[in-house]
Amino acid sequence: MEVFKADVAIVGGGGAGLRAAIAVAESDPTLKIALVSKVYPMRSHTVSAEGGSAGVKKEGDSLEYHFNDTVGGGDWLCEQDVVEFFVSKCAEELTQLEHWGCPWSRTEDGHVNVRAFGGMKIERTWFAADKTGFHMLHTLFQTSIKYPSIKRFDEHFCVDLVKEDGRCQGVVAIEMASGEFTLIEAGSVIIATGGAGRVFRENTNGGVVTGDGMALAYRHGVPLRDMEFVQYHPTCMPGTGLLFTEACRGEGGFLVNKDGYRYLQDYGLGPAEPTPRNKAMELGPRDRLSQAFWHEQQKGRTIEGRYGPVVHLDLRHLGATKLHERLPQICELAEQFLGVDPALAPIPIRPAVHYTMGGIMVNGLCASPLPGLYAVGECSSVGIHGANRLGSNSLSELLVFGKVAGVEAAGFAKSVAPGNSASLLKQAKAVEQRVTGLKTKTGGTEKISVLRKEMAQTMEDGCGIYRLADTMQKTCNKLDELKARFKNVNLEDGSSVWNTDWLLAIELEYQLDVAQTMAYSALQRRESRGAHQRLDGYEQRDDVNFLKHSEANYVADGAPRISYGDVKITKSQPGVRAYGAAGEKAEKERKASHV
Amino acid sequence: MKSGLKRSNAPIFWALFGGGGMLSALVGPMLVFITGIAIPFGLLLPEGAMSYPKMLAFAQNWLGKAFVFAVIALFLWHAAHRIFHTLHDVGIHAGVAARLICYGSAFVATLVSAYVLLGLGF
Amino acid sequence: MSESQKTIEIEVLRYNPETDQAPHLQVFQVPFADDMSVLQGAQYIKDHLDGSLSFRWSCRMAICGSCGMMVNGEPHLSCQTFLRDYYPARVRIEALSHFPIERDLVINMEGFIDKLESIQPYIIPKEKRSLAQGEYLQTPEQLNAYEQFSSCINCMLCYAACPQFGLNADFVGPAAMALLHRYNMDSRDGAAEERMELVAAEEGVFNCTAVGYCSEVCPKQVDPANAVNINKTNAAKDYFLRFLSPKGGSK
Amino acid sequence: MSKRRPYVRPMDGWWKKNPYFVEYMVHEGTALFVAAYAFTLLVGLVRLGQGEAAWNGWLEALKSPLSLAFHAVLLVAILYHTYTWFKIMPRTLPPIIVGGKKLAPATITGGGLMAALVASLVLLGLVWRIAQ
Ligand SMILES: Cc1cc2nc3c(=O)[nH]c(=O)nc-3n(C[C@H](O)[C@H](O)[C@H](O)COP(=O)(O)OP(=O)(O)OC[C@H]3O[C@@H](n4cnc5c(N)ncnc54)[C@H](O)[C@@H]3O)c2cc1C
Ligand code: SF4
Ligand code: F3S
Ligand code: FES
Repeated sequence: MEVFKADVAIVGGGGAGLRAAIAVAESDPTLKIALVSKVYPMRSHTVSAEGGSAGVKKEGDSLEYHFNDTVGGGDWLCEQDVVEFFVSKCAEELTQLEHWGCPWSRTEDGHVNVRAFGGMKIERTWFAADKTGFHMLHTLFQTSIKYPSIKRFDEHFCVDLVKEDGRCQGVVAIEMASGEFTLIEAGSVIIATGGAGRVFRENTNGGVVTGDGMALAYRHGVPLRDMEFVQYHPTCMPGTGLLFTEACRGEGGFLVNKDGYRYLQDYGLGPAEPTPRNKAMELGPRDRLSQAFWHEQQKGRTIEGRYGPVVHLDLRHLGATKLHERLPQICELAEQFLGVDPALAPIPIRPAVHYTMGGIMVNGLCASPLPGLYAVGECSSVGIHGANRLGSNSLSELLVFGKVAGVEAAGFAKSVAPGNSASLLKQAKAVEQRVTGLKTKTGGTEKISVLRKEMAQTMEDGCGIYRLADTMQKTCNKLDELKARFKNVNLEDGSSVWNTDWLLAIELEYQLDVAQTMAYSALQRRESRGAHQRLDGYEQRDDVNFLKHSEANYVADGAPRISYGDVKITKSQPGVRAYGAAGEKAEKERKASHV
Repeated sequence: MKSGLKRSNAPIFWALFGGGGMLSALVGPMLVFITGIAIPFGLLLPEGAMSYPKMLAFAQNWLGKAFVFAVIALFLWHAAHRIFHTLHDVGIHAGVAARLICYGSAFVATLVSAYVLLGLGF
Repeated sequence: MSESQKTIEIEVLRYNPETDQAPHLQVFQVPFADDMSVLQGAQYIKDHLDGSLSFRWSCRMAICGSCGMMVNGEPHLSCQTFLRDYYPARVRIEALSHFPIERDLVINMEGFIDKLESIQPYIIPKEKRSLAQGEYLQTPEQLNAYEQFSSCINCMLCYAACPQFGLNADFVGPAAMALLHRYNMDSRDGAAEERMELVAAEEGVFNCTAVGYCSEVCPKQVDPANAVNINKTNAAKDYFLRFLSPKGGSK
Repeated sequence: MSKRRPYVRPMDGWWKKNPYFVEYMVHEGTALFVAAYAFTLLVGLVRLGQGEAAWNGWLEALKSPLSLAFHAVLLVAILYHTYTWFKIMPRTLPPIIVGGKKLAPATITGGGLMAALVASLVLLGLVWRIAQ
């Protein structure tokens, strides 16, 4: 087995992993960095983020506003001290990216431009046309090339962590091109493997978003926090789940039902005005918008499409010129996949799974309870998204906490003595044997594609926009069953070179673990908060019992054990989450009561 | 950046190729028409337009000389460059030999035309 | 599959280095729907007909650049190429041309990555600026000068389209040149001269014979042929000017 | 030991496999005709240098039907060269900004063809004057 000795190993070459790698390299150029990614970094799913990245920029905006939007948007399940740190660093990090070459869209006088985004009081979303994630990722990737201390392991698939003396000391990865194993020894490890949206059927996520890192940490005893909070994005393509960015609404798009009626005004988001107003109507938060869709469907006011009910995203009034200038990628998507020209016809849309708010439990410095193990990005739960993430906060999270994770992991790596290589190698060989067993064993009868489909369907059924105890219970049972059936899986491919059948099986096993944490955490949260909404007697938020983070703990060969942890409240006491005119009124009242 | 990069000498040939390509694109068809069709067959232009005294005078004039030289030499350098690359395209990488035949003949032709033009006097 | 279900034949170039001497074609019958992409066709094969088929994909929305394939001999992103444009005829999919095949539709792209790294694809600032000084000012016009070249998704369709790259794998090639040009044209950057060394080298722009097919197939309208050819002029200028000025031009 | 064995496909006959490449080869092929024409002129020039009789012989040769056919072919080929030369031009020029907007490729190609037309007419006019 190949062995590489690094100071810091980073699993994940998306926005978070790359930012962390650069931070390590800049903090100490003598540290050796191993950057492991199962796809070439620029293929990571950060690439598909369209809308933008939040950071206070405009006159009249303030850190306090950004803080309030984030904490309120997260239904007060945020770590407020972490949010405070986060909002204070966003603009600086986005400026850093500008210095590295990110082609931010500009105002006429050459400054970076900002746009409106859902749930944000003031325009503070930095954007690069409608390819923000693409430009951020490519900028980070290309900048990372500048640092000789970053050794990339592209298309290396991480299959396990190695632990010794109670701390994480490296990772084991498969070189996909050869099927051979590599042990990367490291003083500290950062997991930046992204979200897990593909455990659901209809989702906006790329094929690689399978929760690998979450499952890895979880299996090594690190809790997954707040996993029941899964964000549905309200404007997705029926069938494929592909996303039409929130910027469509930021630019002034309307959501209308089958009668051409802007139905959001019926759900406390009004009044309906012709131009976008922040935190109202179409610019309300995602959970509310997705929920409104569900209600419209119950009322029979949605439109029947080929893939089930849809509503319309109407952009026609923006005009062809503006559409092509500000939303070129949206126009392209609609035309190619749906045959719809947004300038001439409304786009059929529906909600789809988009983002996992929860993840690997870490403190504000990205450190997990397992010494030497850090996590950052969508796979982590650093505490800024609470029960519902605001669009454009997560790209900023990658930068702000990517840097933190890098600096912290570098510091940790320097503070520890080198590990016992012989013992680590022995562990890695055991991992190799176990993982290879999956493809060499015979006599299985289950097909991974079948198991994967059943998993995605049951997650959709039980953990959708609205949830009920009995369907969630069914989902939990089904997942238990699928895990049992996975043991009997049969691979069609026993080869070594680019054996994707094998890798998909490993991913499926990760996904099943992550899905379980979501379903079990959801079942046990008997309240409605943010993205977790119940219709079985727990329709209200319950701050007495559930102003708590859920923590899913791994139990070998069993269901996860769910425990609860405190939420850090500093300046913002839980209040009513109100938007539109009601929200403005509520805010005035809050202000008045403060003086 | 990779070290040990060797600067390519292509710009010389490329510039000649480009010049010839542009000149032939601009006036090539009309020239062919004039010298090969119109004058020999008395279409549009009188046959006498290319009579010996007229052509001699033309070739003894500075500008005329330059024009004739440019046309012959640049056309050939253009063609040589393209043909050389096409040989490479179809898998004939004779290298030195192909290079010699293509650019060599352009070179010889250039010399010959210069020699004749100068010999015609001013 | 019900009888009324329409099907389409997808012919796939298969290659398994452990068992095959050379690639060979294999035909699959795939249920057809008119909104189905070629990628979805391949996924159907993998999920239902032959789990050993290997190919790269991720975003499904033409932005990650993973899923390039030859579709009936032309380079395409399989996620935004639709079976309806071929139905009812058979479609043939193959690994991207001009690259070594690792397995089935998976090519070896290490050479491309080396090229990408060789062009110094990052800002080397003209004048340093601290974070406290805020962003560099860049007008929409200045942004426009390079934006097109910055939208390359590294899908390598242009390499699969470029015969000169096929004939000489050392040629830096269209996408890497487009990226190089992107940085040279960025008002914040000051290293155009350093990058000129590669432009003018034997691996550089003069391998291009202006075939132009690279730009034709580019799914993001990067126009890499333009970047390559503008740099021929730049390299030629540099070549001749160095005789004029003692300092002019790169080494 | 790695089981990788990357397979490199041969390039034989690549230019036949795609209509785009066939067209490319055809327009590259126009170079043969450009060369042929240049050689014809070179022969003429040499004959001119050899004196009046030689020159007249060359002129006479131009009048043969074979020469006519040859020049007709040259004309077609070089016209095609002109067309493709300007067709590629938008890809080879730096962007031309007019009034804040990039000039459209068709405009550049059109402009090139116009320039060729003008140059040809000027040439024709000059020859006309010489002939008088
Ligand atoms: C369609 C879409 C649009 C979005 N738009 C926005 C937006 O406008 N604004 C915003 O703020 N957020 C947006 N988001 C969310 C945001 O893009 C993501 O949360 C964020 O990009 C995640 O980045 P990451 O670095 O954590 O993970 P990713 O970019 O997903 O990277 C994960 C990395 O981990 C690697 N990896 C995973 N598993 C393994 C393994 N087993 N072994 C080795 N490597 C592994 C992968 O190769 C990859 O490099 C959007 C998300 C989607 C899906
Ligand atoms: S230039 Fe175009 S075709 Fe080439 S890699 Fe970039 S996006 Fe793909
Ligand atoms: S196809 Fe190749 S030859 Fe040049 S114009 Fe494009 S790089
Ligand atoms: S799957 Fe990402 S570009 Fe096609």
